Amino acid sequence: MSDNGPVQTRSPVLTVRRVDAYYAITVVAPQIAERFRSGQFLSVAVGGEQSSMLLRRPFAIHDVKPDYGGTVEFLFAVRGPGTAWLAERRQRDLLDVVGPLGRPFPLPRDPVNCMLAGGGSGAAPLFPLAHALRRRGCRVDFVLGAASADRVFSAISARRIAETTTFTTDDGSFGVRGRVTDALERAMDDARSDVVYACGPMPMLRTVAAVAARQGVPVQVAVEETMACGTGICMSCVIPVVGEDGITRMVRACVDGPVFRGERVRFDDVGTIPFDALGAPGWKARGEDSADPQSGVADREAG
Amino acid sequence: MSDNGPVQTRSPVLTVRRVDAYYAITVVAPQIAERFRSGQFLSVAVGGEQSSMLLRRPFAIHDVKPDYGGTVEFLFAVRGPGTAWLAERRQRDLLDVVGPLGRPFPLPRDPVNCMLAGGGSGAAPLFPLAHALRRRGCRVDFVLGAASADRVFSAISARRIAETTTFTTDDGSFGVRGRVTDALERAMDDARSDVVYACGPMPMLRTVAAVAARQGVPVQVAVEETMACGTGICMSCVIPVVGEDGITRMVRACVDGPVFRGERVRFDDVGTIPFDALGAPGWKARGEDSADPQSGVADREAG
Amino acid sequence: MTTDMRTRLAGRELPNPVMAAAGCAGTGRELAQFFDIARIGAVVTKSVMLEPRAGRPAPRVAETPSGMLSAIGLQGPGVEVFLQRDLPWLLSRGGRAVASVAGAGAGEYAELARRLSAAEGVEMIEVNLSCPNPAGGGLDFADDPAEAARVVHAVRSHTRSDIPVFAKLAADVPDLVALARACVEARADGLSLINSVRAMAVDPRTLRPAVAGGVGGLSGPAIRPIAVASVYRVHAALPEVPLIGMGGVRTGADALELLAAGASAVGVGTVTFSDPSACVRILRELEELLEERGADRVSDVVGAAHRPAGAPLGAVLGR
Amino acid sequence: MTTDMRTRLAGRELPNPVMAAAGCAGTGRELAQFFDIARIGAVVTKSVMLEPRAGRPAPRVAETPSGMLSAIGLQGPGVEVFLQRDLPWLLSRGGRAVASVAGAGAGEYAELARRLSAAEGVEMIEVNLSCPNPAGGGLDFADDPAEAARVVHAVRSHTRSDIPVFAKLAADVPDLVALARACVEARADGLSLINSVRAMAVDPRTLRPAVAGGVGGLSGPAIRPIAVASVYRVHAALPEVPLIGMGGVRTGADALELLAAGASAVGVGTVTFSDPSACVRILRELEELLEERGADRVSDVVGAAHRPAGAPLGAVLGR
Ligand SMILES: Cc1cc2nc3c(=O)[nH]c(=O)nc-3n(C[C@H](O)[C@H](O)[C@H](O)COP(=O)(O)OP(=O)(O)OC[C@H]3O[C@@H](n4cnc5c(N)ncnc54)[C@H](O)[C@@H]3O)c2cc1C
Ligand SMILES: Cc1cc2nc3c(=O)[nH]c(=O)nc-3n(C[C@H](O)[C@H](O)[C@H](O)COP(=O)(O)OP(=O)(O)OC[C@H]3O[C@@H](n4cnc5c(N)ncnc54)[C@H](O)[C@@H]3O)c2cc1C
Ligand SMILES: Cc1cc2nc3c(=O)[nH]c(=O)nc-3n(C[C@H](O)[C@H](O)[C@H](O)COP(=O)(O)O)c2cc1C
Ligand SMILES: Cc1cc2nc3c(=O)[nH]c(=O)nc-3n(C[C@H](O)[C@H](O)[C@H](O)COP(=O)(O)O)c2cc1C
Ligand code: FES
Ligand code: FES
Repeated sequence: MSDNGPVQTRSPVLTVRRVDAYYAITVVAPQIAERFRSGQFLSVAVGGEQSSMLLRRPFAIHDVKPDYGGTVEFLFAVRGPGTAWLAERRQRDLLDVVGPLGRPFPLPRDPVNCMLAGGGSGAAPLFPLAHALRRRGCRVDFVLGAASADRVFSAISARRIAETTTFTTDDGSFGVRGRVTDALERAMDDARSDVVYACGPMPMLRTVAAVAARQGVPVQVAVEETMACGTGICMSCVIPVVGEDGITRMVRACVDGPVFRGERVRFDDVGTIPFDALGAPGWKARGEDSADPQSGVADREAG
Repeated sequence: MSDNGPVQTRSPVLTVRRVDAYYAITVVAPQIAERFRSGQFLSVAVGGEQSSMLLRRPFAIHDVKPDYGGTVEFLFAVRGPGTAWLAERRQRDLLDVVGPLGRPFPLPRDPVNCMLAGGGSGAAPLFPLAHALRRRGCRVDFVLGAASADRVFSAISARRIAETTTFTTDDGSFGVRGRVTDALERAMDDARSDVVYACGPMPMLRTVAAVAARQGVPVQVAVEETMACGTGICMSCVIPVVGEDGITRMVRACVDGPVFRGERVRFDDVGTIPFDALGAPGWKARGEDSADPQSGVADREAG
Repeated sequence: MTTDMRTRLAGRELPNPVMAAAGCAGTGRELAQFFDIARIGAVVTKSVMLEPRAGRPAPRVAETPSGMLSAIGLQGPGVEVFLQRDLPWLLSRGGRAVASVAGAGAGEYAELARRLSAAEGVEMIEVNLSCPNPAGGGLDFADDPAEAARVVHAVRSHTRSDIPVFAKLAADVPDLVALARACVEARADGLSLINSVRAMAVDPRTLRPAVAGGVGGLSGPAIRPIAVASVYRVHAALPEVPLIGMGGVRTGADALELLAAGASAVGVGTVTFSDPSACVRILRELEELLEERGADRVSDVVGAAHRPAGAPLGAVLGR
Repeated sequence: MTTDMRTRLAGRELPNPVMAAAGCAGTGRELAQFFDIARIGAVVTKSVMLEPRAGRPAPRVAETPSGMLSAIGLQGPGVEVFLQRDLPWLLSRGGRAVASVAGAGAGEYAELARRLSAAEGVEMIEVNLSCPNPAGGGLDFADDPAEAARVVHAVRSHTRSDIPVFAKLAADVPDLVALARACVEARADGLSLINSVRAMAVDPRTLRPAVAGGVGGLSGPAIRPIAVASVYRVHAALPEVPLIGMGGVRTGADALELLAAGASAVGVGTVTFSDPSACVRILRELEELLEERGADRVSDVVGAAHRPAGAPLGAVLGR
């Protein structure tokens, strides 16, 4: 219906590849490819028409190519029955895909130094971002972490794109033993980072945001919340975010995010309704404008 | 657990073929093949592990071969989502199959003349029966009917096995215009049939049973009732059948059938609880033995 | 043959009987990315409350077999923002708006009804008597016919007289038919059946309740047979009362099931989360099914499952 | 580490908590073709009545999303045949029999309980207060706590004192907790939750009810979240009362969900129709899950979902 909004397509599978602990599926989806900007995700119906699995599965878009009119790739780890079903897809199967969804990463106007930090499969959206940043003349550095070597995401392409790449694994099987956030501060110093982009589990994002705050550097985080619709209609994916007006609102990760300014996300209060959030029990309206839960979260300039 | 009871197997699909309006699936299932006797059926789980379709789909076993240790073939028309899913199976997919289920056709001890009457896909169980009868030296004749030419079941193999074959179609597109039962009496006269075997929709079975009764010839019918379990535990598939003791019982088509003596089935009362059925409202127990709903339905000698 | 798809609900005519159910259509804007919202019968709004409301903590949803458990807690911006921002937008796109209302007591409901029915363009009011997961507890009016009647009466009295008031009930109440009757006696013009069903899931990894609220509402195809039974029972008891049926509608055939059980219109809820254009697809499928059956108009099949087997229905439908 | 799988139900010890639910195990003979019935905790019989009973007309079942609608009408041979034929066979195979009983009034229930508990080998009596589809109507005791209590009291009084009596309740009753309490006050030793849920389907081809009875009972995974909520609520209200949880259990993880909600044993019903060896598979899966979590015994996880997040449970389960 609109030209840059999401579309729903029946997309043929072009390839299903195993990449270490992950699967990579590429589908032909010209309209999604054409609209895509880095940071956005797609959602896939799983299990076929008579599936008992009602909800779509969201995945970050990892790569977009012009082949066949436009293809889109996503990577995933098998986690439950939905991803297990996806891993069994074969070439030419049709997938019901909706995308691109969510707000993209804001890109800096100037050629600044960008630090990209990713944990596990959460790193996926950083790769198209890295390419976009490079096209703008930005310096790109990576810190990628995972539980073990086979879960480090796209190490080779990271090395190809980035000025420097730091790897961390929990078990020390690859790169530095430890967590992304252990290596981040040092990497940022070395790279003289002007801005940080981060994707991964909520606790990692929280620490990355804290590190960036300490260094006085802006940070953009892409969050993962349980999503029922991915299109903004169900209100299942909310997290507490502070608006420009200083008011905390429960905003939808799927359409108001998944990308937020790190300092705006109240990480410590994720999974709660902060007492001072708009509309929290006991909260009192202060005027009509601030009562609009959408206002004040639309700012997303970076750098 | 027992040597001739049904087994549950994960069977690889060997072939999926289109045969006119039907699909034929052959699976490797040595234990089912080995136990099979004609008239029995199998049941297939549809839609995969996360399917919303809870119930197995029952299909008559159409053929059994010794290849790969033992294969089993069933034929089906796409009717709803379960059969649509089955039609999309490919070689090497695994199917969850339970079989063989139900009581087989009783075979005559002597080499008598056997008339086999089938309607649509309901004719499937008649083919292994025909082979078994031929091995016993019986004469086999077929009357096969369907809505249209492409729904006449295995016309060629019928011709190969049988002495005579009569085809009927509702639209006259193949063989005689009309119903199986229109052609049956004449065919029985011509073939001097001593016994009739029939499979197909309930109204057809009713008429076949009436024709056989008129001619004073025994008749075995294989019924199709909605089945939830196919193994005798749910009591969903009951039809009113008169026992040897003259008492009508609601018996399970899946384990007490699907093959019954035609004159024992109260066709006119299918879909009801006849007032004189054991345990019907108002019915009074006449003694302990007759109160056993299983007794009296075990006789199944033919010819 | 084309079927006349118009349907009447207590004097209001809708171009077709497929509605987006309350809380499952966002503000309308989100769905409008996928289809023209003017094409469906109506959009029922997320239940509007007087004040902004933050709802329940996350996780708010969990997937269950053919269903979904949710505990959103009626998060919303409040009536003011609805009237200033959401309603005008819906109308500007040619959408027909049914305003769902929820309050902490009869007074709040009445106030909402008054303000909403005073606004131009609200087609009907749906009184949500049945949401199982308000953040602060206390929306269980529906357990008590007298309390429900009081709310309905207050709403009806404060609603512009030409705007029908529908009471939305849950299926898991002590006595659905008694409750329905009480609402109708309190002058509800019709009933919406059903809301989600009280249910729960435990995360087998953490062994803790899967949604933060503990108990939530079960919706989606899993509950369709409960919705069909509810519509059937209420239509049998109150055949003159127009019903909007909902609960697990995924296909046109599902919509037909609810119409045959006695609904004059059908709401599509959870399935929109998995198929954003579900409403228009279902409308198209329903239209095809009705045409195949030779139905002249939607009302030919409304309540069909109640007619004695065979004769009149068979005649109408040419079978 | 191996988990001790034994579970106690009102003084009875079962080797493990997985039971075949009433009406879903036939006489035991049919399932014994697929697995050794001595391996599961117990086999609950189809509800036994005094006289043979023909049940409802066909069609008796319809498939629904992740569920099944059924209206069997308690077809069965009567208590005499059960005692002479089915019970001895079950015992001869080492099966543990829980006798489910259903009658037209407290007197019949009591008579059944007397005869069944006098027989050697019945482990427990389950009082079916909740079957929604008796052929003649009238089994709706469960809608009224006083009536249910009367039946339970009569059964308890006529049952051998060492045999526990469990009352089986439906979820869709006016007040489940009140009903549960009434049964316990009438000296039920435990409760079985839940029976199938009143529901209906319409055949979209004929537009007639899909099962002959019209309304039937919905069972299978679709209702699991309703079962979990019921067990959770009753366990919260009556933490000392042993519960047998059932409703849509398909996997070991599902069984674990019900245990965590508060059940001490779990019944497997409808899923046995689609997977005849479901009971033993579920038992194996449950055992693996408990071992992964480092549970010493089943009771470690019973009611786990009620404990405050984090501490004691986390400790027990080593997470
Ligand atoms: C915006 C976004 C982007 C994502 N991108 C990726 C990606 O690029 N690669 C990748 O491997 N995974 C990604 N995830 C996580 C991915 O969606 C889940 O791993 C997947 O849904 C699991 O489905 P399942 O059926 O296999 O697992 P189950 O655990 O059985 O799923 C059950 C339910 O929980 C939801 N769920 C489970 N895990 C998550 C999770 N981590 N986040 C949100 N919902 C979850 C599922 O969607 C489903 O509704 C992303 C999640 C979000 C929200
Ligand atoms: C003993 C027996 C043997 C059969 N043999 C064959 C065969 O060899 N070839 C063939 O094409 N069909 C056969 N059928 C019918 C076949 O089982 C149905 O066509 C099939 O189950 C339809 O499934 P569906 O999901 O495609 O259709 P749907 O109509 O969507 O099925 C919905 C439900 O109804 C049941 N059902 C639908 N049609 C029938 C039916 N005719 N009989 C029983 N249950 C039904 C299904 O099993 C399922 O539970 C047999 C049925 C029985 C009972
Ligand atoms: C996430 C979600 C939010 C809902 N919000 C509302 C609401 O605000 N008001 C209301 O009356 N019903 C609400 N409902 C109930 C639906 O309108 C509908 O009655 C119910 O979900 C059954 O239909 P379904 O199975 O098609 O979803 C909500 C349901 C869901 C799943
Ligand atoms: C076909 C069928 C027959 C049943 N018969 C009985 C019965 O005789 N007595 C009883 O107490 N429950 C009976 N039940 C209910 C089950 O025991 C169980 O409580 C219910 O189906 C929920 O569990 P499930 O979802 O695992 O099937 C029956 C259920 C089905 C589906
Ligand atoms: S997932 Fe539905 S609003 Fe975000
Ligand atoms: S299908 Fe279950 S008893 Fe026959």
